[in-house]
Amino acid sequence: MDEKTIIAKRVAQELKDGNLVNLGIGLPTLVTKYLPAGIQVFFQSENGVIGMQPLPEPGVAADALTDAGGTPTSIIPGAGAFDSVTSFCLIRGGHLDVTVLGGLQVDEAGQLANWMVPGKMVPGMGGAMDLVSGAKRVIVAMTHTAKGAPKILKKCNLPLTSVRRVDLVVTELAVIQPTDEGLVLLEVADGVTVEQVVAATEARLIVPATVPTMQLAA
Amino acid sequence: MDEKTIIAKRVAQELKDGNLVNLGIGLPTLVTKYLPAGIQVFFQSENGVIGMQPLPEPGVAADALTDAGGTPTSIIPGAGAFDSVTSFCLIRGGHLDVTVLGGLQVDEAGQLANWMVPGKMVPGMGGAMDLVSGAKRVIVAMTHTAKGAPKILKKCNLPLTSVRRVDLVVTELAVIQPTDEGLVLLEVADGVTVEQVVAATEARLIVPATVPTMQLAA
Amino acid sequence: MSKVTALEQAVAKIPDGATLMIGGFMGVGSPHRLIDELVRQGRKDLTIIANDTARPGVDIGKLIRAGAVKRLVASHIGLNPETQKQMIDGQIEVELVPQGTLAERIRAGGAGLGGVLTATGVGTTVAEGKQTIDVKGKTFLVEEPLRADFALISAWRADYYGNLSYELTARNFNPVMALAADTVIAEAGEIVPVGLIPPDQVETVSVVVDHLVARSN
Amino acid sequence: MSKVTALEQAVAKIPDGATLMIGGFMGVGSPHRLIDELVRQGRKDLTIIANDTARPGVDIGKLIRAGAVKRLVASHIGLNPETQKQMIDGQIEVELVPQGTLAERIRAGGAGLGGVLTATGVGTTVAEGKQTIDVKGKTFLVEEPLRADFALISAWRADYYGNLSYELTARNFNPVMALAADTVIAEAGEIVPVGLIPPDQVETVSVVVDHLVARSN
Repeated sequence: MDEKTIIAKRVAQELKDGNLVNLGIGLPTLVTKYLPAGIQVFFQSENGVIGMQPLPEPGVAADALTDAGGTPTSIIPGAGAFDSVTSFCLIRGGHLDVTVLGGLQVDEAGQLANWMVPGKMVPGMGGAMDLVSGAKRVIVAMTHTAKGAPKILKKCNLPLTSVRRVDLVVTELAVIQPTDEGLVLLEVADGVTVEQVVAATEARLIVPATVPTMQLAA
Repeated sequence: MDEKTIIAKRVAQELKDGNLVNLGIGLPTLVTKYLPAGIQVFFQSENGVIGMQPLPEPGVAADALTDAGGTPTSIIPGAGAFDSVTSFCLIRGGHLDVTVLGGLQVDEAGQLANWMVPGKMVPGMGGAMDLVSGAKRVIVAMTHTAKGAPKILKKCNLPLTSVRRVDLVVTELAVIQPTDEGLVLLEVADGVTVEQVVAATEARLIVPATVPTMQLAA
Repeated sequence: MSKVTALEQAVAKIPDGATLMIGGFMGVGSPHRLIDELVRQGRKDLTIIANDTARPGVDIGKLIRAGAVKRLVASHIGLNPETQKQMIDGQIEVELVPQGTLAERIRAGGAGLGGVLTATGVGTTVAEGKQTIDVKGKTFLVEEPLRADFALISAWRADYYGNLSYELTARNFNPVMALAADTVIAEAGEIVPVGLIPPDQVETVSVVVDHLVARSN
Repeated sequence: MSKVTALEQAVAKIPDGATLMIGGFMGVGSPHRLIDELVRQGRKDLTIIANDTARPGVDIGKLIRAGAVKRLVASHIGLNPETQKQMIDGQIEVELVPQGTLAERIRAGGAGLGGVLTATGVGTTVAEGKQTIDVKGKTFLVEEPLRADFALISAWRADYYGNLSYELTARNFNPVMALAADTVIAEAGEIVPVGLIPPDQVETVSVVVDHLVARSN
């Protein structure tokens, strides 16, 4: 199983029946493929729709129905469309149960940086700052390291997305929960040791006596 | 011609082609009957519609289409409906060309009091405070006196509706324009002398050398 | 995932002393059945946030007449002398709020905003006791957000998920209140199969609605 | 009272140096014809307020490539490296605004509100140089309203008065921008007789629209 699949499958387990969920562009969108059976999750796309789902077949793309990256998408029966103002009322107002976002860095305070690398890459924050400020639960889905360098640091050195502490970090190596005491190692991936996770992490990890292995469907 | 008809006919002359206009409950609603020929005015009802007009015939009232007093109304082709938030975006945001409101008192500063008499009558301000704060032009349509007592005073002694200076006051006796210098007597009604208007007014009136007579259609 | 709930059960979730937002404007677009059931169940000490209290004994006026209301936040009570009398007699505490400010305060509560900056009310009795702030050289009142334990709203059509559409001036405060309460109970004139309301005509999205009651049995 | 205006004439009203709001989200729901005509007429020194600049050479990206933009207020330029390059090279001044804050600032400009109180951005670089205010013990940024000389928007259907309806995710910033500019120029896929758009499906009311251009000739 490749890195992205591990992350997407593990994140999918966090979604509950009836949840309103926003998925960031890129890795997080893979999550839709691995939803647990028998639950109904409503996906919001920040550009103005609840009930988004991937295009079911070729040839049915429409100019006026796309995801936040501009890619044609489709909707479930019972979907609702709205403008950008309403979209962010839902996001900022605490109506969103879960947001799943990519990350450049997360630190011991559980703070996330994911919107710019000064002087190099200035994509802008898009909806990320509102999503992190407003969602009931913020899950960061990212690779544990970038070109071998840890992304989970003592202190973020890139500009923060929000001062709000995120709720869960899922990587291909581990599941980590930011708490008042610091980052708690909740799970390690199959075949990965606690020592390997600690070695790939700059931040101090709180390691419980037993750390279970991620349980993923095949 | 009775007092109310004089006032309504004179106010109607202030409305221009294409204007968006809000009419307060009571006397101001009479204005719709006397619009100049050949102009199209869009009437907003604060409870959520632009394009309101009186019911054209008995038997076509609908529960879901009423004016701000709860009375069944009808709409022109090209009407638009919206919620209370949007209604007041239009009002507060300067999209309303004219509002015509009733008044309890107007003073030398051109300030209006029209929403309560402490201890006696507490109707509440409804939309009046937003209308006076936000409309491009505020016209007060009221009788010149109440039980013989002047309503145009040196200083309002009832709670103000807004500190904004209104643009025009139309009574059955006169048309008065609040300005930086004070209240200017623009017109007197047919058969009314300047002296009669001054006698019925507590506030100081600025009286130009010639004061024309209101010109009203029969 | 149907949200349809029996009238009695839905209203039984509301305890005495609760804060309720109730949609409607002079009774138009109010959840009449939910109001009647609140009265029937004898609920009391309620705080009501609504545009108005309609007319005596009508619509929200039924709650006033029943003595169920302890506190009222509204923009206009001019057409209900019973509310004015209870206010002057000290039976009901009434906070009068300019209508546009009321709409925005409810919106701020639902949109996660810290408050509303408005020029409406500056220099009037409405400004008493409130923070002001200068932005670009102009003074604005800081009006605080409003939220409620329950929103009782009325829609024209619903689907079973709870997507709602409204009709003309019966819309008024209903959509904004649906975003500003912990629990949303909607009364609908018609409940239709999921998928029947075109997405562009969904004005309240299903995810914010908790319980759905049909207007008639 | 038809608002229909020829494309060339409508766009000719926009002077060099003007501030424009342009609807759309990654090119979806943008006024493509108006943008093309701005480029054709060689407009320059524009300030653009928009969610994004789409992709290189596409939609608003055409204005970027043409060097027509002096200043940009947007939430996301990640999919247009040309915009990022012009920003880093100092050719365009870019103000990046969180998307929800951008929407609310435009809304405040159109709704006559003094600003937006939001927790989004508190403690980040977005907060630099901005007023904050405490409401009920929580700190919020005071974000100022945005207005423009012109709003260039795109609708699905219009009637001749200028009532507009939108379609799905092509709606995005169009309705809010229609309220926040001195002059509103709308491009519509279809212009239908007055009365054909049901009042409940009018999302932008005619009175705020100044000029109407058909999407195709």
